Amino acid sequence: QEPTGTLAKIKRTGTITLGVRDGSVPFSYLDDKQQYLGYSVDLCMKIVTAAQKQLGMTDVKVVMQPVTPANRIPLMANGTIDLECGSATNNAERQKQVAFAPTMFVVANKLLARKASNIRSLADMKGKTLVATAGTTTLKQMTILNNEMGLGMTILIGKDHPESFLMLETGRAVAEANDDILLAAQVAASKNPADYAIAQEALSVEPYGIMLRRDDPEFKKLADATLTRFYQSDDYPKVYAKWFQSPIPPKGINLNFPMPPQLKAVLAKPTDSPDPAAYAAVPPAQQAAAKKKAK
Amino acid sequence: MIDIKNLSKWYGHFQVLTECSTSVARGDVMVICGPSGSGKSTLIKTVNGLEPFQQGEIIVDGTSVGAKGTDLPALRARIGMVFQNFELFPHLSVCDNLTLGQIKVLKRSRDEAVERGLRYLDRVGLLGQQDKYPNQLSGGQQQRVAIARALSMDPIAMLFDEPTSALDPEMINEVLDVMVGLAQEGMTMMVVTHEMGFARKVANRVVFMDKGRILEDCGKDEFFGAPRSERAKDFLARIIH
Amino acid sequence: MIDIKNLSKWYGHFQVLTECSTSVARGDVMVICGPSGSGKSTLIKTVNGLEPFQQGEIIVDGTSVGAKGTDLPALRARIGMVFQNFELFPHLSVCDNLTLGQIKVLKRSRDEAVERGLRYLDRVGLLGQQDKYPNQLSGGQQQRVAIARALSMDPIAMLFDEPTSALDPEMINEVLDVMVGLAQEGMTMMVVTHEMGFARKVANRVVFMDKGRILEDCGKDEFFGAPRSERAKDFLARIIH
Amino acid sequence: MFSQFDFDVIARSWVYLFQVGMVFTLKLTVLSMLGGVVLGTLLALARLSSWAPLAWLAAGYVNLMRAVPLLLVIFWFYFLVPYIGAWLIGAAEPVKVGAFWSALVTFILFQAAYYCEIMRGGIQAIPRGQLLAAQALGMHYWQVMGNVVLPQAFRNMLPVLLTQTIVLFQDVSLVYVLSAPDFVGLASKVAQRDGRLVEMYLFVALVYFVLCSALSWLVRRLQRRVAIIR
Amino acid sequence: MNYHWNWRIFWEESPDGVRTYGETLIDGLQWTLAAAGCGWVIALVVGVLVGTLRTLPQSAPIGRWLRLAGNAYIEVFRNIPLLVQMFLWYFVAPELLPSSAGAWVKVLPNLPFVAAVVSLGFYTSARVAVQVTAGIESLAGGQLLAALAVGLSRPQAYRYVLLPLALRVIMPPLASEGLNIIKNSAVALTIGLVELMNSANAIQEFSFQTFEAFTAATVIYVALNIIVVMGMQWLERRLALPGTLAEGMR
Ligand SMILES: Nc1ncnc2c1ncn2[C@@H]1O[C@H](COP(=O)(O)OP(=O)(O)OP(=O)(O)O)[C@@H](O)[C@H]1O
Ligand SMILES: Nc1ncnc2c1ncn2[C@@H]1O[C@H](COP(=O)(O)OP(=O)(O)OP(=O)(O)O)[C@@H](O)[C@H]1O
Ligand SMILES: [Mg+2]
Ligand SMILES: [Mg+2]
Repeated sequence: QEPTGTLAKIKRTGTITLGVRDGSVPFSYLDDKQQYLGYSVDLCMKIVTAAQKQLGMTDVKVVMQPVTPANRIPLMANGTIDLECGSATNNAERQKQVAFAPTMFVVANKLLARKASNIRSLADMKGKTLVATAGTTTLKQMTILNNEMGLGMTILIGKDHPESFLMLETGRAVAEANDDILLAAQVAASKNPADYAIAQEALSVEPYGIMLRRDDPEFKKLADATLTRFYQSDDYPKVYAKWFQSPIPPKGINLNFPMPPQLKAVLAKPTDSPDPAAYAAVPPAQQAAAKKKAK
Repeated sequence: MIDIKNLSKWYGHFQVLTECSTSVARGDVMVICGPSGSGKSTLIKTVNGLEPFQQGEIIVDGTSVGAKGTDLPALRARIGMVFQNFELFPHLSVCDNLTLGQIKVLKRSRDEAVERGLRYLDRVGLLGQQDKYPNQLSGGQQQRVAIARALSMDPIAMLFDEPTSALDPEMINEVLDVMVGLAQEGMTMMVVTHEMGFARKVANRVVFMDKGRILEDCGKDEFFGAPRSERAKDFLARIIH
Repeated sequence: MIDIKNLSKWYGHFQVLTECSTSVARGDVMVICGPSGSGKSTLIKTVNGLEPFQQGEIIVDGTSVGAKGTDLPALRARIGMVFQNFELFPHLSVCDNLTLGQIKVLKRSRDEAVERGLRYLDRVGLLGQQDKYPNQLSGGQQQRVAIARALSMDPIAMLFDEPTSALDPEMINEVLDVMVGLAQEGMTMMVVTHEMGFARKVANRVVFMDKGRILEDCGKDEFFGAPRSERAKDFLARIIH
Repeated sequence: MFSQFDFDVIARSWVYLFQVGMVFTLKLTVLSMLGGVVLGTLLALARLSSWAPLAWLAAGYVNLMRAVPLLLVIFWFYFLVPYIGAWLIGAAEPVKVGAFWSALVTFILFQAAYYCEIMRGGIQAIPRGQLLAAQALGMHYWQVMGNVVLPQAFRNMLPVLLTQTIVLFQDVSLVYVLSAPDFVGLASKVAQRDGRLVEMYLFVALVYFVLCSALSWLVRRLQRRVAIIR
Repeated sequence: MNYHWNWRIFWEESPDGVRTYGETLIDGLQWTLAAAGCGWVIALVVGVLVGTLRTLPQSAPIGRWLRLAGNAYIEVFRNIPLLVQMFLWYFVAPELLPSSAGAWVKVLPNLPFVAAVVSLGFYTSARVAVQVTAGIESLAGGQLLAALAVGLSRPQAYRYVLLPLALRVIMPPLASEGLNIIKNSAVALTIGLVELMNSANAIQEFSFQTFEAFTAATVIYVALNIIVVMGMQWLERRLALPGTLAEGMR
C-alpha cells in the first residue's frame, strides 16, 4: 500500500523538515555551535526514525527550519514544515488547524519577575507592564485576563521567548508571563538567577504536543504509536533526565526539574486530548476564559 | 520597383498625407523636397512600413507593404534606410553596427558579415575605423558609417531622410560624394533632401510636396527649368540663395 | 561714488579679473562691454559683494565692500541690480516681488511698500499687472518688473548685467526705453550691455574689458570716435553690423 | 559607561555571522537583483506594450507592489508561495518552500516593480530614431529590444539600478521576521542568547554602514564614468 | 487547497474580549497613521535643515564644515537598514543613557511608538535632505543672487525664496517619500508597535485566518496610497507656479 500525506512526501523528497525554535529551552533551541537541539527535537527524531523504518528508506535528510510561535501554524498548514518540535500548547482551537502527537509535557502559565518587584500574582500587576510572546496561548490568555480583571496592564509583545525575557531583564517589563518550565530555564540561564522569582499562582494548565498536519491519519498514527511506545520504554526516563535534570548546552546549566505528577500521569496513559481538565485541576483564571469563549 | 498609389495617412484627426501617388523604377534616383512639415519624412517611412498608413497601397518589388500578413522585417531587410541623425547604435563598435543586421536578420556568419561590412566601410572611405565607437567619429563619418551599414544588407533600394541636414557644412560634401557615387552605380534611391546641387547632379525625378500632397512629380530638368506651381517656385527661390 | 581699485579675482587657479580699476561718480552712466567670458558679469557682481574677491578694494558710497564686518545685506539694499534672466521670484505675485525687499529689509509697512511698489510699476508702464505672476508676463514685461523691484528699494545706484540679452528683439526697446529714462533722470548706473545704441544715447563712460582686464575706460565720444586698442576695434566691428 | 558591555561576544561570533549570515544575505541580494532586473525589464516592456490590456496588467501589478509594505509582501508570500507552487505544478498538497526560496521569490517579485520603473525610464529615454533604425534593418521586436534598446537602457540606468540594489541589500534584513538566518537574524539570535543586544546591534549597524557606504561610493564613481561615456 | 475562508472574522470578537477583529485592525491603522505622521514631521524639519546645510557656500570654512556634517548625517541614516535603526533606538539607545534615565525611558508605555517615530523620522529625513539639496541646486544660483541683491540676508533668502521654490520642485519625490514612510512604518512591528501590519499579524495568530487578515491589510494600504497620491496631486496643483504648465493644461 502506497503511503499518503506527509509520509508520501518524505518518501518522494527524501527529506523531512522540522520546525524548531530559537529559544524554547530545553525543548527546542539553538546552542552556541549553531545546532538546534532539545527535548522536543529528540522526540521528533524518534518519529523521524520510525518513519524512515516504515518507509524502508536508508537515509532521510532532516532539515531544521526555525519558526516562531506566530508563524508555526500557517507554516505547518502550507507544508513548509512537517513536524513542529517546539513547545506548542495543545488546545481545542488549534486542533481545528493542526493535529498534535500525544502530550509530551504539562505546564502552567505563570509570572516571572524580579524578586525586588514583589509580584506574587497577576493582581499585583495592576497598571504595570507585562511581556508575553507573540503567537502564544499565554499572550492570548493575558490579553483576556487583563480586560476581564480590569488590570490596565501594558502588554509588550516579544517576537520569541528570548526577546520576552530580555524585556524583563532590561527593565522594560515588570513581569514576563510564560509557561513555567520555560521561565525556569530562562532564570537558570540568566546572568543573575538569584534576582528572579517565579510567582506561585498558576494561571492555566496546558499540555504540550508536537504538531503535525491535520487530516493526515497515516502519519498521525505513526507518531502516536512511536511516542506511546517510547513514553513507556526504559529509554524515556533517560531522555527526561538528559534535558531536565542534567547540565545542558550551551552553558551547562542544570534545570533540576523533577518530573511533575501530571506528566507522570499522561505518560502512563498517553493522550492527545486538548482539554486541560484531562491533565489536572483547571485554575479559575483559565475556567473564566473558557467560559467566556463558550458564550 | 516602388509603387505608391493614392496614399493617405492621418495622425488622429490630422491628415499628414493626402492621396499621394508616385513610382520609382529600378535605377531611378528620386529626390523629394518641400517645406518643413510637408510630410516628406512620413512618406519615405511608409515605404518600408516604419509608418503605418490608412488608405492607398504601396507595392515594393511585388510586395504590398500595407497588406495584412506581409513580413515587414523581411521587407525592411531588403531596403536600406539612412536617417537624419545617423542613428548608429552607440553601444556597439562601428564593426558591430555594420554586422548586427547581417548576423541577426540575414543569418550570415560573423566572418562573412565582417568581411562584407569592411568592404562597404572601405567603399565609404572609412576603412580602419571599425573598432571605434560612433561618438568617437565626426557627424560626417557617422553618416557614412550609417550608409555602409545599410549597404551591407545588400538592399535593392535605399531611402535617405535628409541625410545631410544634421551635419556641419564642411561634412556635407563627404556624405554627398558617397551618395553621388551610389547613384552613378545605378542604386535605386529615394532621397529627401534640400541639397539642390545633389538633385541637379544625379536625380532623374524630383517630387515636390506641400501640406501632405505631391504637387510636382517630374523630371529633374523640368523641375529646375520649366514653369511650375507657385509654391514650388517660392520654395526654390528660398532654398537656392 | 563707486571706486574700484586694483581689483583681482581668481576662481581656483583661473584669474577672472586682473588689476581692474575704475570709478563711477554720482549721476554717471557707465557702459561695460567686451567679448564673452571677459569678466564683465564678474566685475559688476563684485560691486555689491555678490562675488567675493581676493585682491584690491571697492568703495561704494564710503563703504568698503571687501572689508571684514561690512554689512553686505545693508549695502546691497542700497544698490539695485537687474539680471540677464530677470530672476523674478516665480512663486510671488508681481506685487509681492516688489514689496518683499521693502518689507523684510527696509522694514516698511505693507501698505507703504505696496504704494511705493505700484508707483514704480507705473513708472515702467505696467500698472495693473500687479496681481499676475512672473511666468504670466512676457520677457520684456518681466525685466521691467525687475527694474521696478530694484527701484522700489530707493537705490543710490543701479547695476545692470546684460538686461536685454535674453529678450526677443521686439521687447528689447521697451526695456531700453525705461533705462534711458532712468539715465536721463540722473540715476547712477553701471550697465553691462552690447546695445551700442543705448551706449551712444546716454552713457558718459564706456569701459571695454577683455580677458579680465580693463583695456579702455574713456568718454563715450572718445570710445566711438577716436583711435583705440585693436581688440576694442575688432569687437566694435563685429558688434555693430 | 561601557564598562558593563562585553564586546567579546562579537569576537566570538563574527566569523559565523559572516560565513552564514552575510553569505545568506548576499546570496539573497544578488539572486533577487538578477531575477528582479530580468522580471522588471519584462514588466517594463509590458507596460510600454501597445496592447492595452497587457500594459494595464503590468501597471496594475507594479502599482500594487509599490503600494504595500515589503513586510506585508514577505508575510503574504511566506504563507502563500507553497500554495502557488502547488498550483503551478499541479500538485495536490502545498509544495515545501523554505525561508530562503520563499524570500527569494518575494524579493524578485517585489523588487521587479521598482526595477521596472527604472528600466521604463531608461527605455523611454532612448531616442525613437534608434528604434526606427533597428527596425529598418529588418529586425523583429525581440531583436530590436535585445540588441539595440535594452542594452542602451541598461547601460544608462546602471547606476540607478545599482542604487536600488543597495536598497535591496538593506531590505533583505527584513527576512528577520521569518527567523531566517540572514545577517541581522543571526546576529539577533546570538544577541538574545547571550543577552548582548547593545554590542551586537551596534556591530550590525557598523557593518551595514561600512558596506553600503562603500557600495554607494562605487556607484557614484561608476555614475561619473557613465556620464562621460554618454 | 484546504483553507477555510471566513470573511466574517472581522465582526467576531478578538481575544481581548472588548473589540472585534475589525476594530483591532482599525486601531492598528491609527497607530500606523500616527507613527508615519509624526515621523513625517521630523523627516521634513530635519530633512529641510540638513538639505539646506549642504547648499551653503563652500568658500567659508564654516560652510565647509556644515556641508561635511550634512553629508555625514545622510550617509549614516541612509546606509543602515531601517530595521537595524529601529533596534538601535529601541534596544540600544536606552542602555546607553545613564542608568536612571535609561530605566525611566524603558518603562515609558509608548516606547515602541517613540522609537518607531524617531527612527522613521531620521531615516526618512536623510532621503528628504537629498531631495531638498537637489531642489535648491536646481534653482541654479540665479534666484539666490537676486534675493541677495535685493538686500535679503542669506537666511531670509532661503526662507522667502529658495525653500518655497525648491519644495515645489521636489514635490513629486517628496510625495513618494511620504508614501514610503507609511509603508516603512510596518517595520515597527519588529519592536512591538501594534500598527496595521502587526494587528493583521495578530489576527492571523489568534484566529488562524491568515489570508483574510493579510487581504484586509493590503486593501487598507492600497487605499491609503490612493488617498495620499490624490492629496499630493491636489497640493501640487494648488502650489503650482502660476503661468507654468504644472498648473494644468487648460
Ligand atoms: N507622431 C506624430 N504624431 C502627430 N503628428 C505628427 C507625428 N509625426 C509627424 N507629425 C506631423 O506630421 C507632419 C509631417 O511630418 P514630417 O516629419 O513627415 O514632415 P517633413 O516634411 O519631413 O518635415 P521636416 O522637413 O521638418 O522634416 C508635420 O506637421 C508633423 O508635425
Ligand atoms: N563659478 C565659476 N567658477 C569658475 N569659473 C567661472 C565661474 N563663473 C565664471 N567663471 C569664468 O570666469 C570668466 C568670466 O565670466 P563672466 O561671466 O564674468 O564673463 P562675461 O564677460 O560676463 O561673459 P558673458 O558675456 O558670456 O556673460 C569666464 O571664463 C567663466 O568661464
Ligand atoms: Mg523630416
Ligand atoms: Mg555675463
